[in-house]
Amino acid sequence: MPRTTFAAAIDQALAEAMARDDRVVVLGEDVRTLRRGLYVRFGGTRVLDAPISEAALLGCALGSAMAGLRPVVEITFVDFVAVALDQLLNHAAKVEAFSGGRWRAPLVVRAACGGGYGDAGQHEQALWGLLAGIPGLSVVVPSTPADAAGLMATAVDHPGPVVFLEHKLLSEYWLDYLGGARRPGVEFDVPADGAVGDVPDPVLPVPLGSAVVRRRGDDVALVSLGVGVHRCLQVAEILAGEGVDAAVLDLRSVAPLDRRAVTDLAQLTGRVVVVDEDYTRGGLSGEIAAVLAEDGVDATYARVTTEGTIPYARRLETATLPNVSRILTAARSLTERA
Amino acid sequence: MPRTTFAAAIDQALAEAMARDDRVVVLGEDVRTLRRGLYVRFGGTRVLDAPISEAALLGCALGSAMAGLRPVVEITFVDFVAVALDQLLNHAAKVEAFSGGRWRAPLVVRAACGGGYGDAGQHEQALWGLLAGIPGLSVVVPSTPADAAGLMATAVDHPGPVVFLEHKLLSEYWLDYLGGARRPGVEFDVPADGAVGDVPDPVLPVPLGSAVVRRRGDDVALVSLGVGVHRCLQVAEILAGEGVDAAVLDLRSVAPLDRRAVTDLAQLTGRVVVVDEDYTRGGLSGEIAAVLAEDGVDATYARVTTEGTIPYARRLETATLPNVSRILTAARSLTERA
Amino acid sequence: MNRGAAGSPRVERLTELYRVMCRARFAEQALRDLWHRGLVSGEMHLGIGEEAVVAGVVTHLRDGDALALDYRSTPPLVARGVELEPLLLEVLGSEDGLCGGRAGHMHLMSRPHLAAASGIVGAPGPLVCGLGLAAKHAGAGGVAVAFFGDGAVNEGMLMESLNLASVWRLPVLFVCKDNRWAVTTRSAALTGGGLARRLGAFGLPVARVDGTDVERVDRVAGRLVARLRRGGPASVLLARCERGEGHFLGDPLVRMAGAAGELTAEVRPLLRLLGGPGAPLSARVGALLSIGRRVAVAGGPRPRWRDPMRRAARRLPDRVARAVERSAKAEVDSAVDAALRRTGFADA
Amino acid sequence: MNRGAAGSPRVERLTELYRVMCRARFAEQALRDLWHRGLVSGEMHLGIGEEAVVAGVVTHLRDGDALALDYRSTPPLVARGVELEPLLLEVLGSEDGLCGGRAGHMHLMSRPHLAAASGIVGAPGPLVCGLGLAAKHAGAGGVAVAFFGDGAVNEGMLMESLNLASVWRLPVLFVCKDNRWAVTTRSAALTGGGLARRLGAFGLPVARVDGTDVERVDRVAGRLVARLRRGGPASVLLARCERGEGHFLGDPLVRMAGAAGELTAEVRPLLRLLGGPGAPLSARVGALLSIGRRVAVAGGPRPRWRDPMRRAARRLPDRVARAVERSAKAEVDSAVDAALRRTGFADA
Ligand SMILES: Cc1ncc(C[n+]2csc(CCOP(=O)(O)OP(=O)(O)O)c2C)c(N)n1
Ligand SMILES: Cc1ncc(C[n+]2csc(CCOP(=O)(O)OP(=O)(O)O)c2C)c(N)n1
Ligand SMILES: [Mg+2]
Ligand SMILES: [Mg+2]
Repeated sequence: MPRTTFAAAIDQALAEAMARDDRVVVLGEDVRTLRRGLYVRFGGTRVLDAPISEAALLGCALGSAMAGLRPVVEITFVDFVAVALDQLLNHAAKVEAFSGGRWRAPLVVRAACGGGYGDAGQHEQALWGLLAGIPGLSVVVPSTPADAAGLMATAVDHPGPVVFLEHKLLSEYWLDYLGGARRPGVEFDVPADGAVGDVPDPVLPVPLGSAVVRRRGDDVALVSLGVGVHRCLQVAEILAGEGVDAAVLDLRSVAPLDRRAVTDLAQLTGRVVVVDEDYTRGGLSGEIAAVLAEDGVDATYARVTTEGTIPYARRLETATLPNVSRILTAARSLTERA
Repeated sequence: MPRTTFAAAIDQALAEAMARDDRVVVLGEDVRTLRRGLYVRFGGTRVLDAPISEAALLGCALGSAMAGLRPVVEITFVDFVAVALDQLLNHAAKVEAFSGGRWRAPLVVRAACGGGYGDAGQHEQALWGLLAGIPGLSVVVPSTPADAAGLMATAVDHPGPVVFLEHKLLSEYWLDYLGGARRPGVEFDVPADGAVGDVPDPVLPVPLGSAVVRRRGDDVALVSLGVGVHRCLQVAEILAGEGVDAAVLDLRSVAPLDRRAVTDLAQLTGRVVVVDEDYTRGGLSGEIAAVLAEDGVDATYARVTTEGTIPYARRLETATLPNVSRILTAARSLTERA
Repeated sequence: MNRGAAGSPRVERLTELYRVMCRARFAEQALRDLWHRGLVSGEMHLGIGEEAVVAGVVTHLRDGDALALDYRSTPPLVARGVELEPLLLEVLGSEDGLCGGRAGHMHLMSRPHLAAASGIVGAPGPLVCGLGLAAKHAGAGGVAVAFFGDGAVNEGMLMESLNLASVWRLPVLFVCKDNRWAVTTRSAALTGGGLARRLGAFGLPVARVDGTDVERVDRVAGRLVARLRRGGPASVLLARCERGEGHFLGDPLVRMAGAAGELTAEVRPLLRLLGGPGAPLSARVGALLSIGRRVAVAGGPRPRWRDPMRRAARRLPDRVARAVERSAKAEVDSAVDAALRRTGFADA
Repeated sequence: MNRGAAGSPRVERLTELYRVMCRARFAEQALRDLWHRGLVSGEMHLGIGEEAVVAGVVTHLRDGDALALDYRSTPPLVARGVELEPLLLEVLGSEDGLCGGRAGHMHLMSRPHLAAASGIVGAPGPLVCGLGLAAKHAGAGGVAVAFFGDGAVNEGMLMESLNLASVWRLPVLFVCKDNRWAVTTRSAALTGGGLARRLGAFGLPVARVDGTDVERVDRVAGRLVARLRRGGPASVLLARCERGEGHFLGDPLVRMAGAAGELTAEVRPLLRLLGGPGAPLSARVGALLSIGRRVAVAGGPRPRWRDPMRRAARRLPDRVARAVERSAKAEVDSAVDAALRRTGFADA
């Protein structure tokens, strides 16, 4: 399998989908530049630059999906979804329900998310919990190139709306554009196995709602997604040195949530640390506690999340986002308690 | 204490605040009609009708708060906040954080919320979990006229942004306007003690983040807010007949959350049923599970929430919103298990 | 204009238009009755008074064309050919309804007609762009039409959509039904620059038309739709019209104006507010008067209301008009009967 | 225009304006250097090229006036009197910064100046309305000014704000800095009806001005602000200007154009895409050429770039211009030195 970057993997999935299905179109601000490969290959009728009008753009994509297209609409950063949330909350998510199941909208919303490169809290949010809280939306957050390609392939074929979030720390071009990554002395804590990896050709679809165990372990379960998965793997390595076997679960989908994978691992280990780059009350870390409680799983619980607005200064930013040392502390608080 | 309707109680709190403080203004679509009492008493410079432009309106209110006013801005229904969420998520909630604590915005966002009168899922959402998930916002949901007045009084004086949600099932005029409540044969399940009650004159402020126990009981804790509180009280009455002592906690604030009140009652009863009109994954019901798990409270847990888009037909709507029979089933599932 | 000669093409076309208008009007009147009988829940926004705009535009659509609607969507859906019984069943909350009872009148959808409504002001804008984009992609000359009100032009997403349709050259017709009101506010006071200039600010041609005159609407809309099919630019149709029923059924302004008792009950507490601390008296009296004016204008009798139905009927031979009315009425009545029987409300 | 006589009122005013421009320009150049040295994190949007617009407008503000800014906010903040050192410290991420290191360059705020920036396109619109509403409420003749770009006029909230300011008669000045680009797209292609007509669609008077000519901006803005203080209507100032640095530092278009190596690295894989399944070859070549054009226009040398600094300086007596530059440079340099010392970066 060829080694591929995270962004190239998504491009590959899109190129395959666009070659296979004439109804797949890419809409968004600056997409003829950002997705110039797709633009050159599929031309101007398939890749459309949009004005800075996210609400109209998202609603337009939705309408086109209702009328037979398979749009992949880009909202550059997930933070900007806030100017267009109505189109997701009150429209895309409700077409199937309001039509009594007679109409569905095969829409993909692609957005960059996440922090760690110094852009501060209006551009670095996760927000996947907020979106996953809306019944009728699927939300996916890949942590590897193979999953990025596989989830995009699935999203494009899915009959309902899917939000596909691309973590900027895994996408070289974003870090380069936004973070000025090539400057001297500028360093980002980029997880190597997230940024580059093996991607099957053709892309292997990854089903929605299916988590994957990235590392097995009996003592404590680290449950995460996106960049957090890689932080957890680092922590698991450190814990192994201390004689603690940590499992790492990569949720991949925020909605639907793979309840079974979570409860199985919780049952096995009796200890759960949720590592969620979204806000503490964003919804995901709480939902996992609720799932465990509803299913009567007897497990201790801790979470490492983003507690407030992400500050600009790199030092403060690092402390605010879930980092290895905070995860380690949380895991130890559970393993040392027992 | 005079008997007052829910809506009149809010008006009373606003009238007191406007009389006391010239900086308090009311902005919103149709407010000169909806709040005609305030308009007549305080005139056109204090009560401004807005065009149908929620994003500009909310942002304008925020800016005015930053520059010294104390606006109460109405977004008619909380569902419509979705067209203006950016102003809450990326602006109002972040002024304090981004300014390093040097600038705060004393903004009140008032919106009607909730279902039970047949308007369906674009007009009947709760959405308090979504809003409370944003660090920097306070969110309150009163369940009685006294709390409505008291929380509005507090909200107006609060130095930061507060979202004040008014449940339509408690507000006579909304049911009349929207539900055509006076038609023959039209009935809504309006909780009498929520719609009318004693309100101190002058209004007694209710602090943010302070829950209140509406009924004491040792066997199971029903944790709720808004209309749900009254449903829980009904259930507690039924359970009492079965020899089960149910406590009912009225959260009143979704954010900040009164963690202590929740964990205390959970500890006491060992059983928690969260009754939340918001979506299952809206955030609140999950957060309560997380709080219990983080604090290591040993309690069983169930929740009664809105699982999907609220359907139009009254029968389906009733089944979708948390109702007495669903709450009863959930409570029994915990009390009979033990 | 005077009556056309029976059998002339003009009369034939007008008869067709009048038939569409009658079906829409009677269907809405049926909904109004059902609502007042308590068989329909929630709000109810009618399009009574908008029939000429609806018929004049929608009759130009054909298979594969699409509709983006606001919450006054029954008339266009009926005009587009959605069957009456499932539509009524929907609003009655039946599982056999058009949308299984899930939608109600604010969110009616018919996939075969590519038609969807929304209760969010401005939402028809983004939707119609998408429907138009799909039509353009299909390349078969399909068009998409949006209906929305005068107040909606202040909603950001609607303005964004006018621009998007313009710069992407989408085969889209925006129809603004200007009744001069948004709930209880006069739109003119809150629409800077005026409606026509606003709609014209996005590079789209704007045609203005008297929306109570179905023949005029028909001619203009026909031209605009045909131009769209030939690849012409997205366009705006600004149609002045008036509604008789206020914003929604039970509109408080209409009710206050209609019933002396209600008005008194409303005004008495307001008068009390003229004393006590607050604004200077002049400001208070001004506020009170402005509320009074709203009530008077919104709810007062409409001596000059040009009912589009009457205007159309007067131009038809009497016999033709009556025959159209009778058959439309019979059709609606039988659909109502069937729907009521099906839901078990027949004897309610 | 030729140089004014030393000591004349015109020269005095221009000297003042040029001083403001120099401070802004040198501060931005300092930020650029710090960014390139890796001492500033994240994106960096400069306002180099916008100094004449900024100085010509902001120098008319006084205590109690307010500013709603976009992400190119350093020049207006410097012009408004925010101290340089805390500003630099902020962007260096120091806890001693203007906002404790929490804001960075995209969210700079200064409460004493009632000035706040945002990284969300269009956000200055709603904000300026609120700042203006408070000023109107205070009744002391205060005004509020918003700065935003040409691309931002397609953002719904900005259009809504133009309307709101119009119908509420807020003492607000909207300043649109038209550089003809939004990131990598030409705004003209995506702004239906054109910028001037769009801005004029809300009932507000629109003044157009050459934004590279500080004296013109000064005159027009002075008139507009004075009118606002007297209770006149909200207004729009549309100022054409050009930036030299692309959208942000490290702008890929600029970089591609600047470095032959980068361009080749970018283009080679695109050329490979001319074969294989996909659109017809002509469409592909068209796409490739359009990317090329973007690069050329965005990043190419600007032979006709009318640097507002140079234009202003040429009208001043040489000696005066040099003196102003020297003192501004010295001030900025010493602020940079102090900031670097304070953060411990002095030797980095
Ligand atoms: C985003 C949003 N804001 C506000 C409302 C409440 N609302 C419903 S209809 C309406 C007035 C719309 O006026 P107009 O566009 O003129 O249409 P009309 O009702 O007169 O047909 C308002 C404000 C809404 N449904 N959605
Ligand atoms: C709501 C929103 N959409 C998109 C962006 C991304 N973005 C940042 S700047 C920009 C271009 C703005 O162009 P213009 O208004 O002309 O300002 P300029 O950058 O040219 O000064 C875009 C699209 C954003 N920050 N916010
Ligand atoms: Mg109207
Ligand atoms: Mg620009």
